[in-house]
Amino acid sequence: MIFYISALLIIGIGIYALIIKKNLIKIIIGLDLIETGINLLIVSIGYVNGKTAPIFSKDVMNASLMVDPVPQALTLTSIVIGASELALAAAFVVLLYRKYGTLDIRKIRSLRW
Amino acid sequence: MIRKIVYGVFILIIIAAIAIFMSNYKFGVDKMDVGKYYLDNTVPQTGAANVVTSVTLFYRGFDTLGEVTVLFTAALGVAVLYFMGENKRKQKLQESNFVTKIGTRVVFPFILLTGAYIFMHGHLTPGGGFQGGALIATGFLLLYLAYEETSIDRKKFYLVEGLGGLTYVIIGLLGFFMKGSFLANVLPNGTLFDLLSGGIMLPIYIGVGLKVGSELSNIIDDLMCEVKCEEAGGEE
Amino acid sequence: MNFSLLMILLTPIFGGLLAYAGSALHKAVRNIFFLIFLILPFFELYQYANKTIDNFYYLTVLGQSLSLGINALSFMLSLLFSLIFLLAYIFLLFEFDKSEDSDLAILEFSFLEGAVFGVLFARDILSFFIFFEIIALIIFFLIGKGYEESHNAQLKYITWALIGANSMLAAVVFLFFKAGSFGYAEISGYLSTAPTPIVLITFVLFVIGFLIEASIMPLHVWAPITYAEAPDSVSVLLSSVVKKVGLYLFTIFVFSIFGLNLFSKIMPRVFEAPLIMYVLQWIGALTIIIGTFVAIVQEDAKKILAWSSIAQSGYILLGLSLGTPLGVAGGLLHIVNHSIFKGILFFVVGGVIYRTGTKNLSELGGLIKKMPISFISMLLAIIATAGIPPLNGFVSKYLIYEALIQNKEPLLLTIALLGGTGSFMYVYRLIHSIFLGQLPKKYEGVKEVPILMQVPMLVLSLLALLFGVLPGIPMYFVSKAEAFLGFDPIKYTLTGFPEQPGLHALNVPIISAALMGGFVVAALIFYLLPKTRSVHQLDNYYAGEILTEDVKYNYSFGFYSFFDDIIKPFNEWSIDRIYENFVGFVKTVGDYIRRIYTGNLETYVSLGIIILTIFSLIYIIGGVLW
Amino acid sequence: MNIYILIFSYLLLVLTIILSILAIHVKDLLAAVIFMGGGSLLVSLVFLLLQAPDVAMSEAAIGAALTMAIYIVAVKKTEREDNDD
Repeated sequence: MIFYISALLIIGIGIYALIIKKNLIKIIIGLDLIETGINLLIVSIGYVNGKTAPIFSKDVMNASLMVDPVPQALTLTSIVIGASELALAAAFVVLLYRKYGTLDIRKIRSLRW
Repeated sequence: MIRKIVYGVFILIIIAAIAIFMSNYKFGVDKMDVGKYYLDNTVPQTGAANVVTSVTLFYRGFDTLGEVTVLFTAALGVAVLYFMGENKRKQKLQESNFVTKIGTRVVFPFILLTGAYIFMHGHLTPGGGFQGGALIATGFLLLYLAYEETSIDRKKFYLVEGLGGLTYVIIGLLGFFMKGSFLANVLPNGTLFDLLSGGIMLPIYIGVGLKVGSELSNIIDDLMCEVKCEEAGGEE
Repeated sequence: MNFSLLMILLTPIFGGLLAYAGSALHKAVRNIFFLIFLILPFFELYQYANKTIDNFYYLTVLGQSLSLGINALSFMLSLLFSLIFLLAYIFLLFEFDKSEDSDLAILEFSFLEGAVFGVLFARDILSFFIFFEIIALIIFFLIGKGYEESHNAQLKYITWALIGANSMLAAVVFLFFKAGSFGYAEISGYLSTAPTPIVLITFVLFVIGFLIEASIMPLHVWAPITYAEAPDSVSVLLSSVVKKVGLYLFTIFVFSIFGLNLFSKIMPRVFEAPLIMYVLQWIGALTIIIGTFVAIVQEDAKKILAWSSIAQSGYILLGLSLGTPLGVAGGLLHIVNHSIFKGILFFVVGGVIYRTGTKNLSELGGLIKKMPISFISMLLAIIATAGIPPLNGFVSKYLIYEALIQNKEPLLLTIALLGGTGSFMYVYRLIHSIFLGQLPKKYEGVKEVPILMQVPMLVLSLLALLFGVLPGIPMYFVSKAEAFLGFDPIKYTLTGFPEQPGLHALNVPIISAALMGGFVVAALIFYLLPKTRSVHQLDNYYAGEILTEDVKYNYSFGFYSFFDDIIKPFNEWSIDRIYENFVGFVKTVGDYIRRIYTGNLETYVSLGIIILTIFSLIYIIGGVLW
Repeated sequence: MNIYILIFSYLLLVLTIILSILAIHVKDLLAAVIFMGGGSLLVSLVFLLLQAPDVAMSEAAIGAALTMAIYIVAVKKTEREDNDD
């Protein structure tokens, strides 16, 4: 249960950073926190009390003793995609800084069209 | 301040909604549905010991191809973004100390080796192409941090990356032509716990590992190059 | 050797890819590669003559097998389109000669041909839709390589293509969920028992999509600018292939899938046709008259052709929607004939532009001595366009007129005949302004187009002449297609039509011979009786002044200004204006909506969060309530 | 789940949350980034305790190491102080 609660808390902190913070890097950190929280949530959904990792070995050959592999596989994808999204965001931030000389989103107002 | 409180309430509402939703799924209780099928059938169908790998690569291989594509697009995006802007500002990175330099020399080959080990044993032990590739990229990151003058040969990295991606697609197409569906298993499953088992997973993960490693290294190179990429940026 | 339909479809695509790869080696390698792959479809199609195949399954989607098939109609059209693609490709090689992206153009070209085959062979509503959209997309890319305004044209085209696509997609999805299958046969079976509103709505949705591609009147707005600004070889494809694909689908859907019987069952008959077909007849007639009259006052060579093309597709629509064996035969024959003669016109105009660099009629003139072969081709083509024997346009228009007489529709007949006269006016303006009159000084050095570029014009001109004198050749295919559509094919002979109900006997060679005889007599009188003297164009005087070469003395701007004055009040009413007003309205509304976007990142994030909060609240409250 | 492991994971989660709060609170962006990386590393340990070694490995290699490197580079290339509010 604590896993759920802390995952939700992490998500909440992330959303808070996303809205309240004015600094672009803080905003990206907020995004990253949301992603981490969601990954934690998904993996903890798949957890089953008293079962082991879904990897067969010479000791563990019984499939009924394993936790759910599907959330883990999904989270694997999610982490990689999160990292690539982050790299892209970081590149944007650096470019914005080059152009405007600031990280404060209140001063970067060219999103209007 | 009022703003913060209002948004705090909003966040609480959102989290409460997720929490109410989650209350349907008790923690630690077995709620497997598809998972059961994968657990029961992984060994006979794929011959891989790591069920997570078999799910990512065998049952949901098409997904992973998409994931690789996303990664590729992100690397491309970073490269494009960097070479679009003018690289005027030069900023010297701090000179690293002696211990880092020597330590990097010692550790770097082992990092590469470990990375390769991880992605080659993806179907047997925890890990796989993404993790191994990331580890390899970390090795290059270390190299960058330790040695000011490091600059990877982008052409070769692009080649490796392309070959890795091509492996994936070609194996998929082989499945399409030989078995009638994209990414069908065309290789024998082998015996469990052997390195050469798991059908197409081993070659795919080797391809993915190489691809991810070179891609993330490229991203790092893009991000690190302020001083160094004058020549790389010049050819653009 | 046995070629499957899928292989025919893939042949040009493979060829294009190979050619694209070959372009790395040498341009000649690329050209020859692709040429081979453009000729191959003829051989592959050969074995499908006189065959009807309905279910060649190639893919499974949503548990449904998608199938390809071929019938007499699609066989005829795929043969014709293969020929036009081949010729347009030869032309394209010259047109994109200097262009950087000719390799890419060839690749797009190959995909276009594959997609056209796909539409012709499709036997289910999903495949046809997908291939149709591929056509639209590739045409969109190809247009952009054209003249200065082409990007504007691109936008207009894609907007309209998307309107058509969405309307068709709605019908496809709706029918799929109702009938549970994509196949033409199953859809047809479902429709025969479906409630009337469903039949009407899906029919209108489909027909909007087809008629946009065929540029029929209220939906033609994209056509003039697109035809005029696209590269010349693409204009040929637009007018001779893509438009005909739209009309092919119209034919298939009206006669084979929905079926005239179904319409007669659910709606009253007017003038021996179901009400909706009668409406379509009037739409076709309006297209004829407006297209023709607007074409007359154009100043741009390709715009004349564009409007003429719109008018001629009005004839096809009129003939097809008559729904009688005679009318359908006329419509189908006109599809073939129009593809041929409009192809010549676009090729010739393209060649003139290739040599002179302008498509503005007032800058051209007197090229007859410089480009004699282009002149002869265009002469044949305009005779065909005006519907005069012995060229092919005459036969199909004759059939449509006779069908109108048979249905006793004097008003529509008058319009069709008026359109015929009008078309003579604009084609005469075209040939006069380009080839006759005084040669501007800057075009002294203009040469005839290269021999390979003459091939497309000459081949099509010969076909136009052949099909005009011996209408039995195209009628062979047309009557088979008609039989496939469920009509009693009209009787025909190699040289014309025997006397039969509703159709008077016609023997084109005799008419042609009489006409030729008349010409010969006139020529004899002209050359033999009074001794005529050939004088130079400038050996003349004009308002008391001696003419010099640098003064332009024949007028080619405002050629039909008297006529322009007559129709000017009607031009004010143009449909474009309605659309423009609508666009202005949408822009105003959008401008207001835009105010939400303040340009501040916080606003966007808070918008997202607020929406998320609203959804969460709905979820929580909903959970409490239920 | 073993009671010691459970307590350990509680500890890890509480630490993670504290690190996350610190990460968004501190003014020094470099420090924030390092807190963030530490949080990711702890989360990867939690994944390990949740019997997800694959995910743990990914999170450690990609989420903690690479992401942090990207952050550090971004901070290095822009500015280090978060001087708003």
